[in-house]
Amino acid sequence: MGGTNIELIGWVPALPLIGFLVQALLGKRIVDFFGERFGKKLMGTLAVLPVFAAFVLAAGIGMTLSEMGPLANNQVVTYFDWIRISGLHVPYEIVVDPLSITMALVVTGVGALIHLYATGYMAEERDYTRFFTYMNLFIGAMLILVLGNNLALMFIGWEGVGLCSYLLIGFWYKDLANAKAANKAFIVNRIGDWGFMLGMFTIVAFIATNAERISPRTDRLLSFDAILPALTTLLHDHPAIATVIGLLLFVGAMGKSAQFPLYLWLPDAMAGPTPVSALIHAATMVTAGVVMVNRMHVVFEFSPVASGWVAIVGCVTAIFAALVAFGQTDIKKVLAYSTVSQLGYMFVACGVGAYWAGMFHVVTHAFFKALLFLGSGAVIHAMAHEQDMRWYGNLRKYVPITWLTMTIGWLAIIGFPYLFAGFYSKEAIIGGALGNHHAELFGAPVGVYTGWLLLFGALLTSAYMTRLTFLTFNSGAERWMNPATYEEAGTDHHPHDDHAHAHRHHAHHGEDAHGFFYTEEEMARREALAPHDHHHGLTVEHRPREVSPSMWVPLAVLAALSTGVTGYLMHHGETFKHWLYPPTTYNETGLSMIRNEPVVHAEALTGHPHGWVGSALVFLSVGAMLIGAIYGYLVYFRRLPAREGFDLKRWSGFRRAAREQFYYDGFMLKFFVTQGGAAVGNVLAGMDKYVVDGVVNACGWLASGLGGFFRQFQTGYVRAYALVMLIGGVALLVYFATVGQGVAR
Amino acid sequence: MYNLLAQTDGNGLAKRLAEAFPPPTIDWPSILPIALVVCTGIVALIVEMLRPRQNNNAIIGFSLVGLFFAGLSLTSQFASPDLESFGGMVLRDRFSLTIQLLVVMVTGLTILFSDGYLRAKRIPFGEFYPLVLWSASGAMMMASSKNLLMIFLGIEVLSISLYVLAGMSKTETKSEESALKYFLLGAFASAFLLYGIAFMYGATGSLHLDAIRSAWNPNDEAFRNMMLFGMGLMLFGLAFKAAFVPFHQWTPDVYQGAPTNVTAFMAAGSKIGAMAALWRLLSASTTNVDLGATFQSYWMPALFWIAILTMTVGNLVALVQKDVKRTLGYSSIAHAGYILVGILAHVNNPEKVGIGTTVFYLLSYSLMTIGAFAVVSLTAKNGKEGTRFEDLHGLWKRSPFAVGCLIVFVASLIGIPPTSGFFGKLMIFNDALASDLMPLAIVLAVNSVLSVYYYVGIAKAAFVDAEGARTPESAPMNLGLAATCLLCAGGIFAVVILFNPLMNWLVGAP
Amino acid sequence: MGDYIAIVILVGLAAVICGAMVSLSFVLGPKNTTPYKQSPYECGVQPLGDARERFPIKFYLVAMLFILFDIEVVFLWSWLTVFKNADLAYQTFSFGAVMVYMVLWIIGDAYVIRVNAIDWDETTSLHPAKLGEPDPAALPVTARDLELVGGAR
Amino acid sequence: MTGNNLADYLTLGLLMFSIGAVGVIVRRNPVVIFMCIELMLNAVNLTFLAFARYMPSSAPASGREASFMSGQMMVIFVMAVAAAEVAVGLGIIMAIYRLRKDVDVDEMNLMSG
Repeated sequence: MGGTNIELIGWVPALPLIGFLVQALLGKRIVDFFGERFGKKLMGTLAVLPVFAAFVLAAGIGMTLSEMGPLANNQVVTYFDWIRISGLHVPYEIVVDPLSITMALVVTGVGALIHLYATGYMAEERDYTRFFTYMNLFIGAMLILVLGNNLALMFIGWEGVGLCSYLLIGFWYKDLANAKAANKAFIVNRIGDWGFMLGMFTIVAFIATNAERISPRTDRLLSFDAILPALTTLLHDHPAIATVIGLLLFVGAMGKSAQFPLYLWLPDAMAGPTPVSALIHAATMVTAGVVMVNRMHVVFEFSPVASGWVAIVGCVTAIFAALVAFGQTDIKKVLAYSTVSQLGYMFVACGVGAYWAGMFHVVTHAFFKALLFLGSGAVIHAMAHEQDMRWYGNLRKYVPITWLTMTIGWLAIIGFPYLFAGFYSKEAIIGGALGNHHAELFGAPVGVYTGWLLLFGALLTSAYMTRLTFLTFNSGAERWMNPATYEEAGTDHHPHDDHAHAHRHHAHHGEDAHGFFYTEEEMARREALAPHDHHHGLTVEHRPREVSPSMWVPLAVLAALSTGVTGYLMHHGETFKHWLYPPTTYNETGLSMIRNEPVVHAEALTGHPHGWVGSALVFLSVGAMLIGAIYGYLVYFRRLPAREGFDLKRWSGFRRAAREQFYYDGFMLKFFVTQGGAAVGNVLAGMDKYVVDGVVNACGWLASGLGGFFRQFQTGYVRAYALVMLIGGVALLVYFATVGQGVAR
Repeated sequence: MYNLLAQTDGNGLAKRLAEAFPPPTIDWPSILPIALVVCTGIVALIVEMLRPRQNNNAIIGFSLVGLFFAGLSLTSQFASPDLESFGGMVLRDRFSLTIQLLVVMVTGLTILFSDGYLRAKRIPFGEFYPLVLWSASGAMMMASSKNLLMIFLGIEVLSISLYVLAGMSKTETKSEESALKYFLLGAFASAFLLYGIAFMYGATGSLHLDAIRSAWNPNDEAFRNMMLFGMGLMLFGLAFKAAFVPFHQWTPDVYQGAPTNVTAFMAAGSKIGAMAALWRLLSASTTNVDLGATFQSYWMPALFWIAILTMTVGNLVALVQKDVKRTLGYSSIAHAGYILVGILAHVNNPEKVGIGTTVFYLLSYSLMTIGAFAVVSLTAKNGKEGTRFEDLHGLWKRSPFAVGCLIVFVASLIGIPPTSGFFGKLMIFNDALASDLMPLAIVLAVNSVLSVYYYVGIAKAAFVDAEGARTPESAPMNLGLAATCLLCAGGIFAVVILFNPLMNWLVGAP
Repeated sequence: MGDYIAIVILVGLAAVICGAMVSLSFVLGPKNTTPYKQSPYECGVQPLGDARERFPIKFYLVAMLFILFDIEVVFLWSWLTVFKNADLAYQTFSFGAVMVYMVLWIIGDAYVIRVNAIDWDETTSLHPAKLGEPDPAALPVTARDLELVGGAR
Repeated sequence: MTGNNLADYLTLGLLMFSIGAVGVIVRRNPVVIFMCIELMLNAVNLTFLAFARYMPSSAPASGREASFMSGQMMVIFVMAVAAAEVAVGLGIIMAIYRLRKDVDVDEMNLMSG
């Protein structure tokens, strides 16, 4: 296995794409041909196989790579030229290095598991093959994103995954909420793409203008192996440029990875099928931003300012999303906000220079968050598609396997010491932040502050995750059976009424943003028509049953991956860190002889601050975890406040605010998306406000005015046209006779 | 001088003529594509003649097969050397082969989606297919000769068929009116073109374009002025075909009135031919500085301004349109301006800037234009057709596939990466900078921002829901139309993904 | 050769003058149209009958076909003058060429006859649909149809 | 042919051409407009023939086979093309006449703006 040829890497993205073609072209026919049941089984297998094969191949290549040693494990496989215009050369090339292979393994591995899960979860879906068409296409695009060796290929993958996410969120496009969520995702992501593209162009322009200073001269102005050394050489004396490029790229990352100002598409994206949420909106696509920052970390290392902003944005996102998660009652929404919060952790790691810790958390988070999502999917499946936790309770009796696996996921995400994977990565991040000397803003070591804030974030995390677990699996009675014991909001009515209420509530609440293609009235009408409680069968007599093996087997595997074994293996002896950033490739002066990348600060790399903090770090994080867990246990299991006669109403204000994301979402939507009728126009409006602040609008007025003016000459009379032509011809001749010798060389 | 009439004896004259016309060198392959297209048209006509007023599947089949073989014979000659045969009337070089290939592709795409539309419009005459094929042969002629006689004949073969096609829908006053406008103005313009050719012939003593360079002598007043006069009038005629401002006014009216499939062919095929002829003329009328003032130093400034005008006016007027076909007509004017910038960049600095940009832009332009018109043609049903924006409303519910493709075409027309439209504009921009035409590059950039508004408007119209029953139910999606949309939309991405191999194949290694 | 310069100046002059005249009259001239002005023979004489019905439209058909045959003759004549005493190679080649030309021509004529384009009786000439009379298959015409066909501004 | 010099023919051609162009713009009947266009084409033919007849041996001919007599050739082709245009144009005019019993080009501006 270790002898796998690196050249085969091309097949890793190719296989899922082939699967995509098979699903797209043959899918429906095959299902019709073999009949519903067998046809679906066949197509499901055909959907899982290529992803799994890609995983095996990637694993083999990874082994080959690990045998190569730190000095050689950075290969580029070039296939053929793509663009070769004057001064710019972009070939099709794949980079095989620890970073790309790690991501490829995560994408294909977790992807294969989730595909397997989806074969069961989507079993009774009518457009079975359409679903897997999109899923395979997504895997292919994501692999292009992580494997491509130049920014252009990365951008193609970037757009591709965006498209698939858009299609899959809107998969049940009959349902209005999904269509609208899909459109919000589309709109917000355009803003991110704009940042990415500007960053890309800036890099090209910057290198092209200082081309004479880099050696060897190259016109591959987008290829990582060419531009990273070039940037290393050039950015030394252009820190400002480094900041600009860094911030622009980070805007792109913010869009894709749902960071604070632009996070608001991710929670709504939960409208899609649960496997999609697990694969795209938890495990892989949303981490693309982190991967990109890791890939381009040279830029950020030269700009403490950009790094500082990355850290701050990440930290704000982490805390904010964690607070919002308290207000959510929809189980998938809670997980969505926890995803946003965890992504914040990763960006803090990147901001403070502990890039490897960010990737570490990407990997572990992929495992346990996919696990949690799939588990929640199993619960929703078992509870007749009721997603409101307030109607769960005591489910561990009914769905033991799901309960067991999700408990592991819970322990992993709250960072239960040493036994679970989350602990290692989170501790590495917090340590890296506390020990940071890299990110600086106005002279202040923002990294350290973010470190302390993240400790508080860990507390919050463990609190709301405990809430989720207990509300769902423990906490005494089965609430959907006797609505009287409705615990959180104090009111008691049947799920359906409450559901309706929730929807009435949604109507004025921002998260149901305006749809891409709808005008206001249109929206209102569809609100009336749209089937709100589609597949909504939760009744008092309901008895949940455990899900089929094709669904719990992936759960078990992911649970195994989320245990401390993974974390220990990757963390012990700093294996993972040295796999990503081999220390031997750095010399004392900070610049590497081999990869020509600047060294990150030793403390940041070790992820262990010195002094008392360093020694107390474990206790600090464990303490935070315990406080949060105990709080959750007391409040949501023992119901301490209720027993002590504590007035819950006093907290309802915070809860409502949190449920509405502290009114941020609604504000943003009113401000950007709601304007104008159809949302293509909205994209424009939002862009205008973002980019050029209405100047474009003014130009628009002027332009249409001029257009109206020129339009008057279009009288519709043949003779008038002939006259204009004649005048034009005469003018041409006169111009020839008089002017001349003008432009030409 | 030749004193022909002095010879009273007719035989003697005939003898001299016969000596003067030896049987020319024949190279059949170089005219095979055109011959194939023409003969396909004739076969189609005969089929229509033998079984009129029946379904056109046989004709369509013949036409597509013929076009396929024409394309085959074109690609098979890519390797063969440049050659001028038939007494300097037919030229085979890479440019002519590529342009002819584009024309063949465009014709095929048009024919593919025409049948359903013609049925929906209740004008299913077989004559459409032979006419469009002959029109295509005219465009191919324009590209494959450096002789003004052939170029003129090409233009006329192209135009005369198009006059008929524009008036094909005989029950529609709009269609007939557009035909008459197109015909009168076209004849008017070709008269000017001919007058220009006459003077160029008088100055150079030959109808061959290569004679221009050898005849240019800036110090001889008479010759210089005659050549300038001829050049100006020829530009008049070609600018009409290519719809440059101020010779553009026929475009929106004709595009709006003509049947939509004819409009699609007009917008793509006729423009390709005109651009090819213009490219031949301009690149043949450049001279070196060693004689003194160069020829291009006289006409380049005028074309410089024409390019600016064409881009700007096209986009500005498109902003205030109410009719989709009209808007697309104006947008095609703007795109003609972009292409002119590419040609000027090449002419201004042939060493640095090759033909690649022009060819690529023409390719991507025809893909997205034909696709857009194909989607618009969905609004026809029961012999009626409404092409105002509100007639597109609700299309996304009736045929989401078509609208999905429409999004791609619009994105490409705007120039959003990673579509081919973006790359085309990027290349033109790049070339304009490379051959120090900075102002044109800036105007181009500004215009592509301007154009966003009305393009987005088109896409938006398809998504707004149909209010009331004012709109005719759109025709059902038929196979040909779906194939056209798929080919165009797929092509828009394919030409980007396979950029370099494609360009190497089309125009040879850079 | 120097005398060309006069031509060129004259050409420029004439072009400018024509352009100026026409454009000025078109731009400056008042455009109020009265039915009296609309009437043909704008020399004050009351027109007799409708000026547009000069002669039956079917004469145009004959005229068109006549012109086409006329042109055919031009080509054949200019070819034959050379053909009749040129050498064999030229004769064979040009004969082939002209035959191709003639074949195309005959196909065209056959088509014209086939669709009865030269049928003197207008009622039976051409298929109704090709004459623009509404296709029997077409639906009854409504106001919306008229708007669509005639096109609103 | 004796006595007259090239300038006379060119002037005549130019005048015919200008008259035709002006006629196209001032007349309202498409048939007459097209007759004016025919006049322009005939002016072109005259110019061609004049040039061909007076083509001086000193003219910088490119020396290609096609350059000899090409003026006369051009004239024949122009005539052919003009005939074809007449045919098509009359056809279109007939169609319009059948449609609206009226062929005034100033009545035809359904499409404008």
